[in-house]
Amino acid sequence: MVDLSVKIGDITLQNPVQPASGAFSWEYNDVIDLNRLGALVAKTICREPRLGNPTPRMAETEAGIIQSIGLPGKGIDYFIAHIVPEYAKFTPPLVVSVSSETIEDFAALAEELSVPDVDVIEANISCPTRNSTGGNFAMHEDYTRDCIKAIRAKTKKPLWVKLSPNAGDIVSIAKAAEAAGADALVIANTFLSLKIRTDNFRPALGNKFGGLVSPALKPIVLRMVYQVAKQVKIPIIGIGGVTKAEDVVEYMLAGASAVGIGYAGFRNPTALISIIDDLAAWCDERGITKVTELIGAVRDQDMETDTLAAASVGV
Amino acid sequence: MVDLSVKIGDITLQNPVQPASGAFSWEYNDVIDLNRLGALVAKTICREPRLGNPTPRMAETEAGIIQSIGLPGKGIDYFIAHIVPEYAKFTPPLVVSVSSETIEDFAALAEELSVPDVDVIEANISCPTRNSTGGNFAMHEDYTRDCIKAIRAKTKKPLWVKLSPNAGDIVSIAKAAEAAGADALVIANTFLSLKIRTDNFRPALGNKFGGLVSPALKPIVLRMVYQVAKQVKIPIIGIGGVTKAEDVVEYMLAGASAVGIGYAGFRNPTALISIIDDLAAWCDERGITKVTELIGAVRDQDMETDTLAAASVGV
Amino acid sequence: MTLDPNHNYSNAALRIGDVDRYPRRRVGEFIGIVASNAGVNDEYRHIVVKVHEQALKAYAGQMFHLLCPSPDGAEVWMRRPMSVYRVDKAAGAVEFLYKIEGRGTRGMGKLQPGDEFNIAGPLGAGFKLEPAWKNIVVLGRGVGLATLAPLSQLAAEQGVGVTAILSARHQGVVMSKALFEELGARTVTVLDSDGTSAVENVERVIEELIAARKADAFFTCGSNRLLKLTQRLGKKHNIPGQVAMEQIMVCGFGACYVCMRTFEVDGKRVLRRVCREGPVFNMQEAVGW
Amino acid sequence: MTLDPNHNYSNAALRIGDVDRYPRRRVGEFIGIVASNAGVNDEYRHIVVKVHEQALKAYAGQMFHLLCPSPDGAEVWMRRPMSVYRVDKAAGAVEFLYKIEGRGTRGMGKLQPGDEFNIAGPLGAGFKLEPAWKNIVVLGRGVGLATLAPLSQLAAEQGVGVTAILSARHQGVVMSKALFEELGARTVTVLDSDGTSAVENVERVIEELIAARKADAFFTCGSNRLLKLTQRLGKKHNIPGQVAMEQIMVCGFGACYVCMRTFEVDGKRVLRRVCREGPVFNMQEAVGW
Ligand SMILES: Cc1cc2nc3c(=O)[nH]c(=O)nc-3n(C[C@H](O)[C@H](O)[C@H](O)COP(=O)(O)OP(=O)(O)OC[C@H]3O[C@@H](n4cnc5c(N)ncnc54)[C@H](O)[C@@H]3O)c2cc1C
Ligand SMILES: Cc1cc2nc3c(=O)[nH]c(=O)nc-3n(C[C@H](O)[C@H](O)[C@H](O)COP(=O)(O)OP(=O)(O)OC[C@H]3O[C@@H](n4cnc5c(N)ncnc54)[C@H](O)[C@@H]3O)c2cc1C
Ligand SMILES: Cc1cc2nc3c(=O)[nH]c(=O)nc-3n(C[C@H](O)[C@H](O)[C@H](O)COP(=O)(O)O)c2cc1C
Ligand SMILES: Cc1cc2nc3c(=O)[nH]c(=O)nc-3n(C[C@H](O)[C@H](O)[C@H](O)COP(=O)(O)O)c2cc1C
Ligand code: FES
Ligand code: FES
Repeated sequence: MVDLSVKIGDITLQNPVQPASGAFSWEYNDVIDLNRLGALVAKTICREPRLGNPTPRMAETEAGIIQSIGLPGKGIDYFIAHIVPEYAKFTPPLVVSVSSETIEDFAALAEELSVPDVDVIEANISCPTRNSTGGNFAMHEDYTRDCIKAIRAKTKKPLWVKLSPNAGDIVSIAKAAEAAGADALVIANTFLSLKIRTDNFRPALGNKFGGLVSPALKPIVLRMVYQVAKQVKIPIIGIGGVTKAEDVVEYMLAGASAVGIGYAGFRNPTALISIIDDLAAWCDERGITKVTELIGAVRDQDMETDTLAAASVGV
Repeated sequence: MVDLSVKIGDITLQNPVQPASGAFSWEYNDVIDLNRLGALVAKTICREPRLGNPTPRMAETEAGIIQSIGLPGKGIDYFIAHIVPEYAKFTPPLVVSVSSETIEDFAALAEELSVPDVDVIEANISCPTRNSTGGNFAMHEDYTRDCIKAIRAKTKKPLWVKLSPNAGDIVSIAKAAEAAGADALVIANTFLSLKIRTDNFRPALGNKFGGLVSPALKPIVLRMVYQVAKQVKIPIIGIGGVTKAEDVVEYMLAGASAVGIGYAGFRNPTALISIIDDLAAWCDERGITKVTELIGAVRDQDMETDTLAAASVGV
Repeated sequence: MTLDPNHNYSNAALRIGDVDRYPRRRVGEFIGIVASNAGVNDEYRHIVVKVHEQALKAYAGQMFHLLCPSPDGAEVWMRRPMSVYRVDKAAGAVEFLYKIEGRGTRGMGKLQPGDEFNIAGPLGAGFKLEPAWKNIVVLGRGVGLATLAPLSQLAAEQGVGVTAILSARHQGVVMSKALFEELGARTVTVLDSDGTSAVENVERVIEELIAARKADAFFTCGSNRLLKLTQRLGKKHNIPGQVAMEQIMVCGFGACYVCMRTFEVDGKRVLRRVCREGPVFNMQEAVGW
Repeated sequence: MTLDPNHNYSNAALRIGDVDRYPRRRVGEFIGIVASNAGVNDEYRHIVVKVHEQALKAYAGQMFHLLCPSPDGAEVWMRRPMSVYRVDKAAGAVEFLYKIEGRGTRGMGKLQPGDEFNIAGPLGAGFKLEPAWKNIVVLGRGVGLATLAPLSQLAAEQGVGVTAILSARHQGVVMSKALFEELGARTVTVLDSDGTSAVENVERVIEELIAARKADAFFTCGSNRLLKLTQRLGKKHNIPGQVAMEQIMVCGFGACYVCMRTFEVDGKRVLRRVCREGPVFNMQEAVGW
């Protein structure tokens, strides 16, 4: 039986499968055994209570959904007092995602959230629909560096940084986060999108813009994970379009140490459990004894191709 | 019967539906009546003959295809001598897409291509798989400005600029292209992607990276078109995931004056014709007499929503 | 043609007879088997799905989240919420009454007896009957009646009298009349076609029921107009009520905050999750839609 | 269950009997009707599709690009190329012989008589018989035989003698033997199971045919080993040949440059499009795969 455990810095996950922030809550315990997950990841929390964005908050598109929730929540005090204890009833490490519009507040929030039952702080610097003028530090290398540096100074908890797929040069941003003290990178959040209804000419979402979620996006995010993995030393958690065990393998081959799952758990509430089981079976069938063997194991140095070798250069 | 004609600068298209560069050739004439299209758009041409990338050049993914062709072609001399005359047999304007790795050569190519039978120069500054070190000027505002300025200085033909969806801040790049003298913007090229085969751990494409093509991407590109349309005065051609007449409408509502189609024409070789017919019928049913009425007609100022109004700010 | 499973997705759903390895479960993902799926009238269909016993815990007002098969070879991306119409414990089946609206329900309409159908639930907080209520009034329209129907079952079990006011466009689409009557409810049909569904007439019917002490509580679903009416009459006569609400959903069990509706509680407006705090809410708090 | 059309896509495909508004057409998008679709042996299936008369122009070695229905409710994104196996002008049908490999062909396998099937073609340059050739040798393996089979029809029409060497794993999967013989070809079956498919034995068979002046040209498809062998023997005896090649395709008619294979022409390596310059190529120029 394969050893599925992976290490993200000092934290050991019993397996590389965790939920994605915002697509999960302790209420999932109604459906699956949360103690089987690699980690528990709470919905992004902000300082003040927030209602979130106007409805409708989800619309289907041709090949996926767009959603714009707007980080609703009851604020940090309620979160620490009432929600952290709900998660503390389970054994996997608790990752707490946090967001703010100013660097100072971001760091202060991280500090306040560094309570014993919280195992990891995930800095969500990439919510695409939070606010058009702030909160999305991951679009810029400098903002990312400054923000992560400030947070790092205020907490000793392992610090994961969630990046944005909407950034043009994710490698530089990833390196900035690493240099500023991130312990791991979470790649990536959702793609900023728009749907316009042709029946009434209006945006389909109450917030106008939303994040696109679709298995179709996996090849883009996978490319980002691959590029970043070649340039940083800290572990990567790949998020985007994981719907089956082979997708976990694909992300790990590209260089991820673990994956996060959102959409698949909506479509199949038991998906996270079956993906863990399927991953173990996949490894066992191939004689892979430690899942960590897959990390970065893509064979990209000896491409096989059946046309002219130096083809891209010209005749 | 609706008037489907649109103007892109000084060029009038009989309708807003044109093929996307690289997904079309005069050989399509075997299948459909090319004289019905809004424009003819040739495959991107480079100075020297190029073989293109190693095979396989296409792989299916969960929700679309990735492809990496590598701009094969017989070079500019052959193109002007033999391919332009093939296109000249048809009535719609001919858009010639061009690419180079240096700004000087780009401008020189544009000049050489400014022959009578060519109606528009499309500067493809955004091919994601051309070369990792050059040719993809559209990732940067400055490169875009310098490149388009140089081309503008060398040709009086209408100049369209094809942008990259991989750029982080497409609005700035669009404005740079406009300021440098572009007559229209083509938004956008394909998303840089990767697929790794879990059976042999190898990249699925001979070139490793490829461009993702999928109807799933429409919401992302549509968002870009919408954002750019609010900030520039020149017309926009929207490209990405158009597969039906309603998609043309959606792009036009967001601010595009026309659309380009790639994938849909692969799936249904007669799609461009039926989309033109369906678009006319769609307008006729709604009493829209000029398709230009749709351009930028999104109703985004009076959102209707059934939850708390100022919800995103908090309770 | 029966579709193969879509191997892009993975699940640990329970099939009939499976041992549940997670007995603390309150909500399940189930792969049921369609027993029948037939048209009820011009617009509505009725599906019976045999399913793992865990699913039979569903009660009136709760819902399932249905993974509708594709009607056309393109994916249906999200589940569709449906109220449980009836739980047939003897047959080990849950039943839904549904209207074909779009792609999801169109795919559902294609299911044949013997086909698999993946459903998740039971979800949400359903109707609650208080011991003090001896006679209730149920008012519904359209598919809203699918949500209200099992209430008559619940009421029958608890010896509560039911008057069901069934509103419809015309006689051809009146629904659930038989089911209500079978379970001992008195039904009143009001139609657009003969004008009886007009608010004034329905108000008159209700006032008569109130006068006759047949209205200890109101239950409604599927019509904003009926909600407003019963809110007004409830306030006037101090009669409590419950309303089942709808909203677009993603997760169905409280994680995503997509399914919000506005409520007014003690003069303050709040948002609540239709899938978790609802779909059944205190009628007087609902703001409507 | 017959799937509805996927309304995300639009087409102006021709149905049987439609007036073609674009008579200059050489390639069509057609919506045919499946007449039959049945297993031939353990591995292969045979489908007959009634189709618009424009599609009946297809000849040996040409292909169609098939929009396979989804087998599982997720989209099948690209068409699948298939050689035309037979054109039945009298019945107004084109036929394909196919092997179920993956999702596309699996979906194709689910088509029922009466179902619609969207096919585009005929595409590419097929086999050409030169007037000087009186006797040809056809060598194929697996689905390659589907490509070669219509050649026997062509040869029969032009009074050319055919020897078909059919290579297979075992007797159970020998294909098209009946079709070849029906059209007057002599067949030689070589099998892995009894060792007769070994290169040395096939070489011996061919050398005998050459000696008997029964080999004016070679035609092959579906086996790199048979290609190499006939290239070698062709070079040795100065016998021309044609090979049908495969490659992953997107457009199918020359626009996308996805379907490239390498050829050696006058000592220089060049790339050619399998869908346009091919799928049938001069055997001596093919580099193999
Ligand atoms: C708690 C609850 C109980 C319901 N019970 C029933 C029932 O018993 N019988 C019945 O016929 N219908 C019921 N509905 C409505 C049913 O969910 C919609 O008719 C169905 O989702 C439409 O899906 P579609 O794909 O056919 O239509 P489409 O119009 O194509 O759906 C498009 C999108 O909108 C969403 N959507 C559309 N209408 C609704 C809606 N009213 N509520 C939530 N999402 C919606 C769908 O999820 C989908 O994402 C219920 C809804 C809720 C919230
Ligand atoms: C000119 C030509 C003629 C052919 N004639 C026949 C025939 O008569 N009968 C027959 O059974 N098969 C034939 N093939 C092979 C057939 O196209 C593949 O078996 C089929 O595409 C596999 O699709 P799938 O979805 O079932 O398999 P998958 O393995 O799921 O296909 C995955 C992807 O690879 C592509 N692909 C896989 N194998 C091939 C291949 N060999 N050639 C091109 N694309 C491929 C598919 O298009 C798809 O994108 C022919 C191929 C070519 C190029
Ligand atoms: C309904 C919904 C809510 C989300 N909320 C959050 C959030 O609060 N914080 C965050 O970092 N990401 C959030 N995300 C993004 C997910 O964490 C994840 O990055 C995204 O869904 C892509 O993964 P997937 O393809 O597996 O769904 C949300 C996504 C969805 C669909
Ligand atoms: C096979 C293929 C080849 C392409 N070649 C080019 C090219 O040469 N130049 C270019 O600007 N874009 C090229 N593209 C991108 C298309 O023009 C277009 O931007 C993209 O396909 C998105 O549109 P779609 O969603 O309609 O396919 C190519 C796309 C495909 C699929
Ligand atoms: S649907 Fe997710 S919280 Fe209600
Ligand atoms: S498949 Fe497009 S050129 Fe051959």
